[in-house]
Amino acid sequence: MPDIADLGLKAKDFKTDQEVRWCPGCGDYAILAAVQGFMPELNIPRENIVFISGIGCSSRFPYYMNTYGMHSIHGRAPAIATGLSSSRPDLSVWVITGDGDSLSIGGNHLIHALRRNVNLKILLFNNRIYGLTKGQYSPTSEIGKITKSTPMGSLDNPFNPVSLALGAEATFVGRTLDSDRKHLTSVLRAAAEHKGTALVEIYQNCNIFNDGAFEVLKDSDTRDDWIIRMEHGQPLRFGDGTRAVVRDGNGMLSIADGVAEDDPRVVIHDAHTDDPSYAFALSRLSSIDSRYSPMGVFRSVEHPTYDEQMAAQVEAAAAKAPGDNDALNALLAGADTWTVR
Amino acid sequence: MPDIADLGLKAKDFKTDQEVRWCPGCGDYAILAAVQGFMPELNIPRENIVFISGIGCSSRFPYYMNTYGMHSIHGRAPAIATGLSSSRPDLSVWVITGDGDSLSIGGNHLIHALRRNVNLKILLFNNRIYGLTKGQYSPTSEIGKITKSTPMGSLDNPFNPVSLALGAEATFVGRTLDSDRKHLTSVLRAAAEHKGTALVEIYQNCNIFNDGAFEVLKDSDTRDDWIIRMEHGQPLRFGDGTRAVVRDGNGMLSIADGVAEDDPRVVIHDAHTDDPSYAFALSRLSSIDSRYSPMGVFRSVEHPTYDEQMAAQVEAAAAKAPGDNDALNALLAGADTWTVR
Amino acid sequence: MSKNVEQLDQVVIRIAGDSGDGMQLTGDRFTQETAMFGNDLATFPNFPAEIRAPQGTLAGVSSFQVHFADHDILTPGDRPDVLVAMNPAALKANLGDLPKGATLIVDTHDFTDRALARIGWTSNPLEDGTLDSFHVHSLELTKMTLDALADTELSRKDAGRSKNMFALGLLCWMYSRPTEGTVEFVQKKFAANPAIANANITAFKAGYHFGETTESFAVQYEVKPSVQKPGTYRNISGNLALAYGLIAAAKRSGLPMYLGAYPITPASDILHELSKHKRFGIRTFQAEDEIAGIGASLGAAFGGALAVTTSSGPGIALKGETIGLAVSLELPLVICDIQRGGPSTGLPTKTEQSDLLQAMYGRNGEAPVPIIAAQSPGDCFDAAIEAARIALTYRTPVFLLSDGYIANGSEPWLVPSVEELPDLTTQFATEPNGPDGVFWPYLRDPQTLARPWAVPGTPGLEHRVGGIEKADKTGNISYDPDNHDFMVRTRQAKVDRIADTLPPLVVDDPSGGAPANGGVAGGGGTARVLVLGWGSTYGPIGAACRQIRSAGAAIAQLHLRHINPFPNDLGAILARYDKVVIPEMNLGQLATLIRAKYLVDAVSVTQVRGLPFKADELAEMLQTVIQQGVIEHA
Amino acid sequence: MSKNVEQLDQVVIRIAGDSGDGMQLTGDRFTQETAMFGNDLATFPNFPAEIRAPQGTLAGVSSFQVHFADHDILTPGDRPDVLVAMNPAALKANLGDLPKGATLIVDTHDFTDRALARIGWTSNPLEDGTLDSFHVHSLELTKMTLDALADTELSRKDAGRSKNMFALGLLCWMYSRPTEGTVEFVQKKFAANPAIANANITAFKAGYHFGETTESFAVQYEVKPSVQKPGTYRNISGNLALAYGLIAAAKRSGLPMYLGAYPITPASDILHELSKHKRFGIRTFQAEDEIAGIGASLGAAFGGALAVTTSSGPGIALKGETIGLAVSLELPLVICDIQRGGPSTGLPTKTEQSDLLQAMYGRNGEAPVPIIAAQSPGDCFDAAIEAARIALTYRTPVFLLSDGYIANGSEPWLVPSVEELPDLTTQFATEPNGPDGVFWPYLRDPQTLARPWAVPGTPGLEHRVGGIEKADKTGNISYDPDNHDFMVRTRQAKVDRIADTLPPLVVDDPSGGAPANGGVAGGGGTARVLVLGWGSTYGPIGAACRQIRSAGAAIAQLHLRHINPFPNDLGAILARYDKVVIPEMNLGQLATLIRAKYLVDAVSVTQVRGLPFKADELAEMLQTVIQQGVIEHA
Ligand SMILES: Cc1ncc(C[n+]2csc(CCOP(=O)(O)OP(=O)(O)O)c2C)c(N)n1
Ligand SMILES: Cc1ncc(C[n+]2csc(CCOP(=O)(O)OP(=O)(O)O)c2C)c(N)n1
Ligand code: SF4
Ligand code: SF4
Ligand SMILES: [Mg+2]
Ligand SMILES: [Mg+2]
Repeated sequence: MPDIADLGLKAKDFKTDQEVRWCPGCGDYAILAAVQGFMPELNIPRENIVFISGIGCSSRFPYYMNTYGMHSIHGRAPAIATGLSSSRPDLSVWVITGDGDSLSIGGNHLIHALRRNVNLKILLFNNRIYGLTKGQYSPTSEIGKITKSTPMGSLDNPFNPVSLALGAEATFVGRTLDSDRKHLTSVLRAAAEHKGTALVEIYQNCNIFNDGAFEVLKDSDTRDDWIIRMEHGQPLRFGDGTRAVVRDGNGMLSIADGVAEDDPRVVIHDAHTDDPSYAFALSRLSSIDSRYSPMGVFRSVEHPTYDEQMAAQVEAAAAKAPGDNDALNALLAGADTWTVR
Repeated sequence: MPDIADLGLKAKDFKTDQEVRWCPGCGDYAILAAVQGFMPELNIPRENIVFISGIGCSSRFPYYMNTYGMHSIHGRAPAIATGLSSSRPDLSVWVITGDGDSLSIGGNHLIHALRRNVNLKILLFNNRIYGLTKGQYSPTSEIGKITKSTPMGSLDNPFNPVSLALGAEATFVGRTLDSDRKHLTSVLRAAAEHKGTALVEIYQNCNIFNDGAFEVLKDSDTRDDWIIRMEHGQPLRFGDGTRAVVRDGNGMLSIADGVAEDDPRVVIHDAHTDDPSYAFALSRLSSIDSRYSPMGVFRSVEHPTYDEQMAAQVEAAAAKAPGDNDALNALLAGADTWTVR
Repeated sequence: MSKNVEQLDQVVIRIAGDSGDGMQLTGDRFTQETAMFGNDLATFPNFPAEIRAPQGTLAGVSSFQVHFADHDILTPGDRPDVLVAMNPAALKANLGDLPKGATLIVDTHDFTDRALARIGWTSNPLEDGTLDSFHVHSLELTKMTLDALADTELSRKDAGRSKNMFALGLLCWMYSRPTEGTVEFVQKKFAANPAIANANITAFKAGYHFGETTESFAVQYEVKPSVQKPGTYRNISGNLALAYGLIAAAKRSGLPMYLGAYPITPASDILHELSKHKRFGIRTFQAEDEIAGIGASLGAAFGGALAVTTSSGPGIALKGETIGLAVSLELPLVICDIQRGGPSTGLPTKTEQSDLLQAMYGRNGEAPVPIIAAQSPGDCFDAAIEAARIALTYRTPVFLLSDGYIANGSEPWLVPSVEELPDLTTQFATEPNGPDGVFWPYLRDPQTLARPWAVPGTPGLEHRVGGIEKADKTGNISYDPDNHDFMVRTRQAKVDRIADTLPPLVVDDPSGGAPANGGVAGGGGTARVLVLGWGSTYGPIGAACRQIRSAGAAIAQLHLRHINPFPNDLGAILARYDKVVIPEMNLGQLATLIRAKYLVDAVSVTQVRGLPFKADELAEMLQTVIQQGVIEHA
Repeated sequence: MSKNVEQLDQVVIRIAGDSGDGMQLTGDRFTQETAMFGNDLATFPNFPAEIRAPQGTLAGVSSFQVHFADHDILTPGDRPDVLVAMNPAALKANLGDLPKGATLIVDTHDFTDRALARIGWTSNPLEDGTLDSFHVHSLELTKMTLDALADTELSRKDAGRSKNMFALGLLCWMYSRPTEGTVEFVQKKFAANPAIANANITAFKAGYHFGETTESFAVQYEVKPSVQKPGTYRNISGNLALAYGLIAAAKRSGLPMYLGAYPITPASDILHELSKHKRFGIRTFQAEDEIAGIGASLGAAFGGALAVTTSSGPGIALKGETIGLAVSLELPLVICDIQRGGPSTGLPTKTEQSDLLQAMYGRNGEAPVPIIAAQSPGDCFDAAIEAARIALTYRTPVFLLSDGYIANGSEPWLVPSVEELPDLTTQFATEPNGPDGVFWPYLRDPQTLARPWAVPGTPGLEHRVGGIEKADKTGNISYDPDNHDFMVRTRQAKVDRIADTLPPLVVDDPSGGAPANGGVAGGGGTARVLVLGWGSTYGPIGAACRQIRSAGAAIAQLHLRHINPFPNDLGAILARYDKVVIPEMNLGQLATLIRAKYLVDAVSVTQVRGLPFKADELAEMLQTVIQQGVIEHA
């Protein structure tokens, strides 16, 4: 991390004059504050940072960030950001999206951005509901969800965004919580440090249409029982410390209670193994009511990034034979010409 | 399996009068023959079977099946088939798609069909190339692929269709090979028996634009070394039998050579575990040049299907209060009416 | 004290407050009471795109306008006679629309310096003379509500929430509205929470009694019921009527309905409504996007359902490619476009008519799709049935155009009886139709040019269809040049033939005297200018014409339900007038089609403000045309 | 033996065979030699949608037609003077197009009963008199090729593959074409495989010598070079010229180019070509679909690139919503639509002009996009540069329309020098432009109404843009009704103003005498009928007009490069003629726009056959119009 002193940016430097228009109590406020608070750490001039969003309550985000920004159309932000990042690798490009924006209409762009490993930081505000359109169920809503569009309950199995991302060859996947500023910031930091596409799922409360979706992870009485904090190199113990993620007999991951200090079955978290199977297994631990939620960085591995390689090909080609006017004149003429006098 | 004698259908009953228009030598011919050969086994009247495809060489398939069929538009077959299957649960609906059709433009519809578990059988003809448009790289092409659109080599990491499907909550995922009719048929059989969405990846040779992509799995000298045949309940041994899939120390799957008869590390294949982590781990064994390719059924678990549940809701609602003319008249009038005389 | 009662023939009331203040609900209730009372009415809800825009800001203001009268009316009214403003922002945002002498009821509770400053008011308008030209009632609505609820357990915050009910009570007294309905309604709505229910009812009654007792309201008003066509009436919004129309169409066609849709403002409510009525054999599928929504519908159509997809502009744009496939497959499909402000995301909660040319041309190749438009909230019901009729009869996708104005607005509606609705019974193909027992999916009905609809499950009719050009009759893939030319023209001809089944157009021109060059069908007047319209401008155009006529001039009005194809008699009618004027909430889209087809120098009168035309503004513009004959093209 | 040489002024040759027979390559080579020789020429490749349609079937026939002359020509010709048929299917599929007396060169090798039966021929046309009205050369091309390659190691199968080269050799002799180019070409192409290279060269030479020596060809023909404008020429196809035009535009604008595209016939070759030229700072991105393709381009445009997206009809339909966003963001973006047969998947490898109205209206809301069209293969180069100029100058998406006919067809092209191409230098915003140092992204240039282009990385100009309606100047979200109306009209005005920068139109009417009511700019003739066209019909219309003129009638031709906005002088020109005829390969899309805008009773002459107009057929249709004045509307 470059020395923050360099630019001396402050959180307030990232605020705009636009009035924030989320409902009072919306989890988006906390995320906005956390991001604005974190930005100075990047020590990147504001003009080199771009926030691109789709459509949704969450996607209003760019208007509130005093950087370059685009509030695009529903689901397309990853594609638009791919074009920007791959044509301008010098920029720090952030994508803001919701669970409907990124996993419903935008699902294809998301998984392709992940497999390409374009240098994007994607913040997925998951409130398990369509907020802006006033409360239909989303691809992350639990089965049987009663909403305006599903009066008898929804029928589709929800996506597990982390599992989906890992199935799509993601090189970085993290998860955090709107209300835990410290943790949120730490995951943003890890994502920012990652070269390539980083997906950060942020559990976000929509207090109007899906209030309390993540309450068990927030309530001080229950949260420690259900949050599995992942720190690279640390054992996956949680709760009072006797709860842990272990490898059972047939090698699968599961939760065990009352595990002894020295129990060899306890899994030591390794976010850097190249085989995504381990991170995938972790992602399956949590139940849809978000008990046993691993929080932190599931996976973070270095692969070549799309934008760098694209730039490299352009440079290599130019190095081999510069694309000057003469070159272009020669190209236009081609091999077979004839002259009329 | 119902007794084939019942309808007494034959493979030829499923042939149409349309001239098959694939390139001589195309792997699609073998798949067509295998499917036509398998259909009678279903013992379903032809009029209750529908084949729906997108666009691509492979997507010409429905024209050659003497059932109901639709050659739709690029990438949309899973969505169209979802509408048909969820409105007509009485039908046997099959989707024919290519790697570009299903994983490039159609990726979103595919993963949503999988998570919904609509009763569809999706046959993905994976030739790792865009055939119909004359040879651009596809989302399953290996990195560095030189094609018309990537003269300096492609940059994107390919999708592993099996991993992607498992990340998308697929309840059935299988893989087979165009040239191995017996195996292909066995996987079709398993898919047909599965209630819900079944994805079958079929490695298919495009002898014009990507010839030999799966040669190592076909060449009698090499295939046994690289194909890992998966049979539920059987140990994952292959090659001369001393090669096997084992759980290594930290519980991950890997390949071991010279494994003894009684080596406890050898994995016994279980396609029915509800946790997809195991199937996912299997899907990661193969290298992109398709060495170590598990073939057969990765995962097959029973979950409620979307079409049945949708029908159930409609029936439940009607049972509670039939939707007859009186009911509709009452609905139109509503609670607050006034009368003008 | 007893008060004198004054008779009015019509009143326009607007209630405005924070989007959190329940203005829409308050308006709905007042409307219901008014409807029950038997007035004719029209409403106009107007709210911000944000769910809960920030309190006390101009952006956060939500309003509801209702126009009711003892005679039939066509619009929610241009300028409110009465404005109820629940806070300073609501006052500032709506002040501009008030005519001199209007009545203003203001809740003074929030008129603090901070609140005023926040919206850029340096002094208090209640004191600085800003409101001199209005009858102002500055009331402590919030405080009175709190007082009325003092001895409940409710927190001040919760109690304060009932201030809208207090205001509603006051209005009900002022205009002698019945109150039982509201009491019942509240009891039902908050059945789960009696405390809240009682609080609301108490506040409602307190407001009513305050009106009775306070000095500040000297007179109570009465608007007599309007004389309407006999029958049973209800109040209905456009989206509800459209949903009901689709349900009725399904019932009358004997087909199961399948809706594939993705939520989008202002169309979502149709999905919400239809999802409630599974008992009628209706399946609603919330798809992953608009393309999957229409795709699933098309799949269901192939399977024999009455297939429907609903969306608004941006979503319709995404459906273009699949609509082209539907044209090529020749399967029935009703595509509902509830238009909103564009381009792009535009103004999601505002109204506009700017998708007409997208509906007409928004896909590749020659892909004609019939277009029909609804003209008022209640009319959405009939329009939906007509769209289904065309789709089923001609085996074609059909566009049904509505917009945010009529979708959310409401009016009294004469409730039809299902048995008397059009019979849409549809026959599937059951037998081979070709030589020696083969089935030809593209062998057409000589009359309608419709192809047979053979659904899976029918033995012997197995067939394949697709988006590649197909041979006439057999439907097999064909690259033959002449066949392609033939098929392109035949698909067009099929759509054009729909015109042959349309009833004669009816021109509205009450002016006496000799009919304009032998005009017929209502056009029997002396008017030299015809106002041609489509969709939700029906109300404003009609009201404007009335103003012009009562001002002594003659003007004829014609409103189109069918835009593609145009009715056969349209050309002759247009030719009868010296001038044709086309008001639209776009830059002249119908005008483009009319000019191209009939070479009539139609004059476009356009406004693209996200709001319906104001009748008096429109009347003025029309007057200019009648006088100068021309208005510069918009 | 020595042969006599005959002079011809022009010849049309068509080579036809199985799609596996290398007909396209053979045609290309003959074309190159002909170009090098200095004839004017035009080509027309025609092939099936399948990669390798089944051998020996009509569906599998692939053909290549080349028209070359000693004078300038406009089309590949209507009917071949010479047909080379490599198998029975090729003969049957093309026979219909042959004029009496045409020369037929047939490879008899495949004329077996089985092969004949397969295409429904019960007797052998070579013997049953079917071909009596032609000069038939029945030759054992395959056998002669095999003999020529007898002493190579090649299998019969591989050797047989060279039969197309044998045929090419024969043709080169017949028309006295140079041969060095082909020999070189083959050596390069098969450098990796000398055996194949030699086989092809041997076969080629064998064919040439066969011509020299055989009795059956008594005469050798000569077509003298045509006199063209001095300069360096090459042969070029439309897609190649379009790609080159884009590269040139990038170079002249000083911007990096970014192409976001998804493969689709017939546009894919532009992606292929541009991906080869990274050295010029060109990035090509093969996206997951068309929406991502244009999305990525739009992102790159935001970042300061010359952004391009390429597709055909179905893909363009998918881009509609994003094009609307580009209109709202007001960023430069060149959208290339290489049109093909529609609707839906339609006829992927055939040509059509049916996306014009989609380009004009295919998105939600009022979203005007400039449209320019290319009229010939070489013209695609200039059209691409003009599209880039408009996009960059006005900060707007621009449609560039081409089609399968000119995309794959080729013609001689006068190679320009980069330095003399238009200067497209573009200025990014560098300074705040608003009060006290703020930046207003929607403060417009008073002349062009273009907004400033401020790219990320520029300090002090940080700003946010989006698809929701925005306030004039500041660009902040605005729901204000008047602002919306203003912005809608301003976006339209910006596009309309492009017309002010367009050069005067030039009407082609060589007829002498007094100019039609004082006609100008080339319209100085006596013609009373104007043929108006756009896009690839330029050649056929021009050729038809020549026929009509040489038949003694006068007719004027005007071809449009700019379709939106129309040039300012178009209206006046149209008014000068008694009749305006518009030939189109659709159902009259330009006619619709012309009629709507100018109320001119333009007559549509349409064919939708997936093929270009035949000049003589078109001439006939035009004659009818000139005589009867009217043709029934298509
Ligand atoms: C093409 C298109 N389809 C649909 C919509 C309507 N729409 C806007 S946001 C949204 C979903 C919002 O949910 P999510 O992405 O989870 O964001 P949230 O509001 O919950 O933050 C929808 C359906 C749209 N604006 N554009
Ligand atoms: C909307 C749209 N975009 C692009 C195309 C062009 N196209 C047709 S098939 C295809 C990809 C074919 O690859 P794949 O799906 O792998 O099928 P294959 O031909 O290899 O069997 C493409 C890009 C199209 N027909 N429609
Ligand atoms: S609706 Fe929900 S997500 Fe949207 S702003 Fe309100 S609280 Fe936040
Ligand atoms: S191109 Fe490839 S996939 Fe297509 S038909 Fe030919 S061999 Fe098969
Ligand atoms: Mg959400
Ligand atoms: Mg493929």
